Amino acid sequence: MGIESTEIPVLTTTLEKAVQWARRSSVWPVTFGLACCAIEMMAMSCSRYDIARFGAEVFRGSPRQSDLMIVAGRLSRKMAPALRRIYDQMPEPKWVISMGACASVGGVFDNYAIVQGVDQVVPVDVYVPGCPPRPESLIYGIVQLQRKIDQSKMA
Amino acid sequence: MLLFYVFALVAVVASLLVIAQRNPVYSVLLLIASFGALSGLYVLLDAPFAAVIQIVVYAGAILVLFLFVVMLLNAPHEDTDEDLLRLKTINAATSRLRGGPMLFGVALASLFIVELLWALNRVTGAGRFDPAAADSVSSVAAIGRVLFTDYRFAFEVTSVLILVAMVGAVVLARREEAAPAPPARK
Amino acid sequence: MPSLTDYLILSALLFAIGTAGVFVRRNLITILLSIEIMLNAVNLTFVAFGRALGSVDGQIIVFFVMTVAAAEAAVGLAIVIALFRHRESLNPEAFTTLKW
Amino acid sequence: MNAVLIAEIVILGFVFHALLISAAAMVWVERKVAAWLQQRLGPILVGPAGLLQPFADIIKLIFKEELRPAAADKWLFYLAPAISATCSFAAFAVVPFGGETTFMGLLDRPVKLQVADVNVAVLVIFAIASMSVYGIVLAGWASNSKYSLLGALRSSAQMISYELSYGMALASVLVMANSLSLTDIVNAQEGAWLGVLPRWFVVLNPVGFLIFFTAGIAETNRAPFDFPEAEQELVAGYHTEYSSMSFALFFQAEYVNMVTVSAVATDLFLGGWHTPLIPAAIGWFGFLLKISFLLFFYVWMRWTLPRYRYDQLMAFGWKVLLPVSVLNLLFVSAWVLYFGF
Amino acid sequence: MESTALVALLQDVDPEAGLEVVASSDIHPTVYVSRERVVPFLRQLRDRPELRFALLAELTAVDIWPHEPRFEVICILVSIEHRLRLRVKVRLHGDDARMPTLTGVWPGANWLEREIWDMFGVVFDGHPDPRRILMPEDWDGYPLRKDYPVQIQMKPKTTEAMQMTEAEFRANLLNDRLTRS
Amino acid sequence: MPEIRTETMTVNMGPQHPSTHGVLRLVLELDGETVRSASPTIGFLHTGIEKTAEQKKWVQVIPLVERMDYLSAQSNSMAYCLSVEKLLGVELPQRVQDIRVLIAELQRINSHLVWLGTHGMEVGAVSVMLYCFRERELLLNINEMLAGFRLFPSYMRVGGLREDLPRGFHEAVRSFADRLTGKLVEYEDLLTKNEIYLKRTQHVGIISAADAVAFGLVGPIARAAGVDYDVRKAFPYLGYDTYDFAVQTQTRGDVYSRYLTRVGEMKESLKIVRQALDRIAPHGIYAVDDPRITPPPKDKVYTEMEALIQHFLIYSQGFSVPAGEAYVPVEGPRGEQGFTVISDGTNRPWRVKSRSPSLLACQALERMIVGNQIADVIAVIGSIDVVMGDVDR
Repeated sequence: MGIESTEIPVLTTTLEKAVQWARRSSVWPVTFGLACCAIEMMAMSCSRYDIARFGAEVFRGSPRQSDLMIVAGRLSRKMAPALRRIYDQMPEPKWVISMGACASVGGVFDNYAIVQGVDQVVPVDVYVPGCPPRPESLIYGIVQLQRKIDQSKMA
Repeated sequence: MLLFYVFALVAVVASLLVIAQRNPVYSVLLLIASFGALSGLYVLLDAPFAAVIQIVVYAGAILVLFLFVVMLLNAPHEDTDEDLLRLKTINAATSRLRGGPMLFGVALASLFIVELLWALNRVTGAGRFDPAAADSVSSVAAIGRVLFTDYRFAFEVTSVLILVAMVGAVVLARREEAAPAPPARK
Repeated sequence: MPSLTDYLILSALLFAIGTAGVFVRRNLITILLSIEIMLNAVNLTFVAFGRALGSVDGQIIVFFVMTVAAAEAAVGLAIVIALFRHRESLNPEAFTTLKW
Repeated sequence: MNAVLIAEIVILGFVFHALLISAAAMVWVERKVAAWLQQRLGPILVGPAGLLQPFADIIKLIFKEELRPAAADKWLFYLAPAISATCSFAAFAVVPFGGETTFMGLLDRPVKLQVADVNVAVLVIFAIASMSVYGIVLAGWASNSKYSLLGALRSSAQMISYELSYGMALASVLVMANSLSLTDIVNAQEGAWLGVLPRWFVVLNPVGFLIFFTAGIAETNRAPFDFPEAEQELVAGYHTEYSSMSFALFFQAEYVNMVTVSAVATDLFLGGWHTPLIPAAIGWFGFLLKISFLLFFYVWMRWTLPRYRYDQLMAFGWKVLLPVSVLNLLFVSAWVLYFGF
Repeated sequence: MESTALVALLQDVDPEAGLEVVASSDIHPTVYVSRERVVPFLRQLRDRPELRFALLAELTAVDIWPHEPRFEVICILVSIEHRLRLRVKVRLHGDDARMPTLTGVWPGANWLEREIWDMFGVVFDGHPDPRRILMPEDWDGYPLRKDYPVQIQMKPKTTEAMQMTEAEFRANLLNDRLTRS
Repeated sequence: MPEIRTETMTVNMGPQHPSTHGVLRLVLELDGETVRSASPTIGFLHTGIEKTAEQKKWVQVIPLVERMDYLSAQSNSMAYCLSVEKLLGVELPQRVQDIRVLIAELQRINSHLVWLGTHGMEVGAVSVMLYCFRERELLLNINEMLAGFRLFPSYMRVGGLREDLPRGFHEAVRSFADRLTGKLVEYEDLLTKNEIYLKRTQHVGIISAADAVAFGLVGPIARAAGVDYDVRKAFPYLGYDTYDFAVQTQTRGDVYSRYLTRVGEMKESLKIVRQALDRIAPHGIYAVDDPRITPPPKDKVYTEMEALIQHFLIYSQGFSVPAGEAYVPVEGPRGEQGFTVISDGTNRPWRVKSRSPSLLACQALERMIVGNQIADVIAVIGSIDVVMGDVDR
């Protein structure tokens, strides 16, 4: 808090609030689907569930322009380096949602090929359970992420 | 008054940098700046049509073509290894083949300047611009009228030239029909 | 108000820079760019003289010069591409044979 | 400092901010219209009816980390978005958006609703349009990424090809209006035949309008000609490596370009601020209506049509659009010469 | 065609193929063929006008460890023309797990054989591209063998080797030096 | 004379790329925009399902195989059950067969809808995807009615189905069929005659009939090239020979032909769905009456000792399958699919191997895209309809 104390507190807090509001209102996911969950992720952006309501429908192909990585599906050991690389390419602040059982803990695939939880590779903010989770669950996950953003400090 | 010097300075400095740059992409960009300054000078000379055409033709077409070729060839640096070598042994005996034209070029350029300054000194107080003539040169209609009457032959010849150049460029840059390589099967 | 002389001096400077560029550089593309500088130096002279004489002929010559410059750039760059395909270099000294 | 000068400064500021706002509005409109076309709701939760969505996007982008790839060219990487943004704004400077007005008698002499009245305005627009390619080309080249480079090469080839048709379509209007000034061109379209059919150039020269609009879409890189950033092929095209503010600049330049092209099309072909049934005093309102219609058309196209393939686009530009535009120009010139306008 | 008639035809094709007919519980008549003769035999099956097994529907393997011969390679062939199906099997010993490649007969066998190599460690002699296909290239072991564990404990790799050629690396180095000096 | 050099550029497409359907990786060598060579790399989604299946009981494998090709989940589980039933030697009741046909055809429509949507999006017609997913939601509703799960209902069981059809099933399917008939016209309006779409897809990604068979690409891809082979007609199962439908074939083998084939297949599937619906009684037998594999009804479990024991055995140990090997081919949405199931006589499978049409399609990709433009690569990948879960398993 060293820097903030020298400034006008009202101003910094309002700015901080504004920025947090902007960040939570415009969470752009990177187009990154792995397996079955990706289909439900697509369904989430379509007419019935319409993630656009939250301003989060802008799926960007380039990780440089995205804020959120939804790890949708099982992560194989072969894919893990690529996933990490995409995460590294995203600019701060960035968030990760681990979608589905496989991404979170390996799911039913407790075997040699699958990484048992993406949190071994990238830090995860929100875990969404399900196999695959329904789009409602994923939307709920995004809402939880928005709450998390609200509570966090501006970097 | 001030504008003239600003534009002149930009034109000269940018042109110098064009030939001093190692990276052709920068050269092309600086040349755009230089041409932009020239276009400004044309405006000062009451020739807005020439100024805009300068931008459209040079910046908009010719230099895009240059940039396109530079990017296509993807050879941004000229002989980097050799240049490094040359930088290290700058005082050592550089190739005479290189030194010759270089010296000649610099000498020639200096000669041009000296000669021109001399010539200008002979004609003192040349051409103050007549403000009254401004309207007569800035009219696009006048340019068009003269271009399509007095210069119509030249105009037609130019169009033929363009056509020839176009065909020539296409023929030259066409890739020789190499036998299509069969898809590599591993 | 700058006089005609000022424009002519500027033009001479630009022309000299262009000349130097043609000889000093050993990259075909930069050489072509230098030629463009020279052409433009001449253009400036024409416009300045036209303004001084109150005639549009200067601008018309500029118009023609630009046309020629465009043609030159197109053909020149086509040659550069063709040469580069053969030698993978833009150094004019790489092209010493008359035939390959 | 007299009142007219103040008015002109006000107009300048107004245009600048109007363009900024219009870019934001277009983001909202695009997302909303896309949603409606796709039977969705679109943004509704960020601000009333999602109206604050573009602002959230912009603020978020400003406060994001700026990344520059290590292999990128430091200067050009940051210069490119600046060029793009500048060109998009600069072109609007010579576009008039209303007739002369004294602001209800506030001024002693009327001012034009326009930032700068240049007598070669049409050429200036053309020149700036031809400059805007540099932003994209440099972005692609400086990123040192292959997708970016492909996007940049595509865009430079595309813009060069379509500029010719664009110019020819402009020329056909110049011949009809016998002037290079946009104000004169608009004023030449005043009035109506039989009191209802407006004397717009689109009625007299529909082919020219179609060519101009098609080439305009290609110039602004919008679907179905959005090759430089074809998302499904080139990830994000020339701005693949851009993040944060510089990405926002490209984003904004795209929308401002759309607004500018629509405004120019309105001035050239749709009678500018002359609209039947709308009084001259609020001519700018008619102007706004026409622009909105064209912009809606842009968005509509994007969400409906598939994308062309790059070589097909070039073939279309050179083999169809260019000959048609030359013939159109010849025809219009002959008509004006022998029958008058 | 009845399966008995088909099998009789097969006997005809290549008497030296070591043909061994076994009972099958589905619509595929099943035959074992000796490893040495499998390629000419299958080529005959593909080309004979009365058979025309042009489609290799499935190529896989099974590990019956600890029995020997340990591996069985299974091909399922379909004759689209004559509406026939056939299963051809080859037995392979664990210490000599190799057989000739079928890519010359069906180009589509390429990746299927790579998968068998990847999963079982069966070598296909003469295969044009004998690399792993599903597992990372530096993987150790053949996962579908019965003596390979289902789970293994190891940290996931999060980095991969720089994908850069030597020339690019040198160019970068040079560039660095230029900008620093 | 030195070799004339053409400037090529190597582009790495994937594993994370907007249009590679998940995690396919393509290393393309480009000359300008033209593809000179392409080498697909797969395995980024290798899940080890076959290994895991060997550790599970027979019935526990069903959810696993549904997650292989996640767009044709019920088709997978049906093919698996058919193979196991073949080993067990059970004969299915007619009603079960009809329900399976119905569900398999619904799954085919489901898969083709996702295909049409993503393919449309990849050639730039974004709205098509939204429309297709809108109709697909109705199918997922039907899945939810069946078993309370959208994507993977696990409704198939060895020897029949998990439970009887829910109330309102017939009406739901019928209203879906009626609705889709109209909507298919809408999709065709957007694409079939669209000038840009034709330009993008005709004469692109061509594969000949002979090549398609040599690469094992039977299914919509081969049918688009003129191979008249459909497992439902050639080797009928589940009584498909009693249904009235036509095999869709085209002749040119390009992307557009595949589009026409699949759209035609959706219409034919709707026909089969209607016929099957007419045959199915709303309530009736839903599993084979075989005490080895089918658990007894709940009321018997509470009242009869044998039933209780049987229930306990099936749910604790599972059932055993006689030793042997079986492969029952079925026509999945992507072509012939089936499971090579090998049993050693115990209650767990010895080996479960899926024939994956997507793997073979990926393999033939190189053949289809070399010489085309980079934009065509996207169109071709879309048109062969690969599901990476099926490729890598």
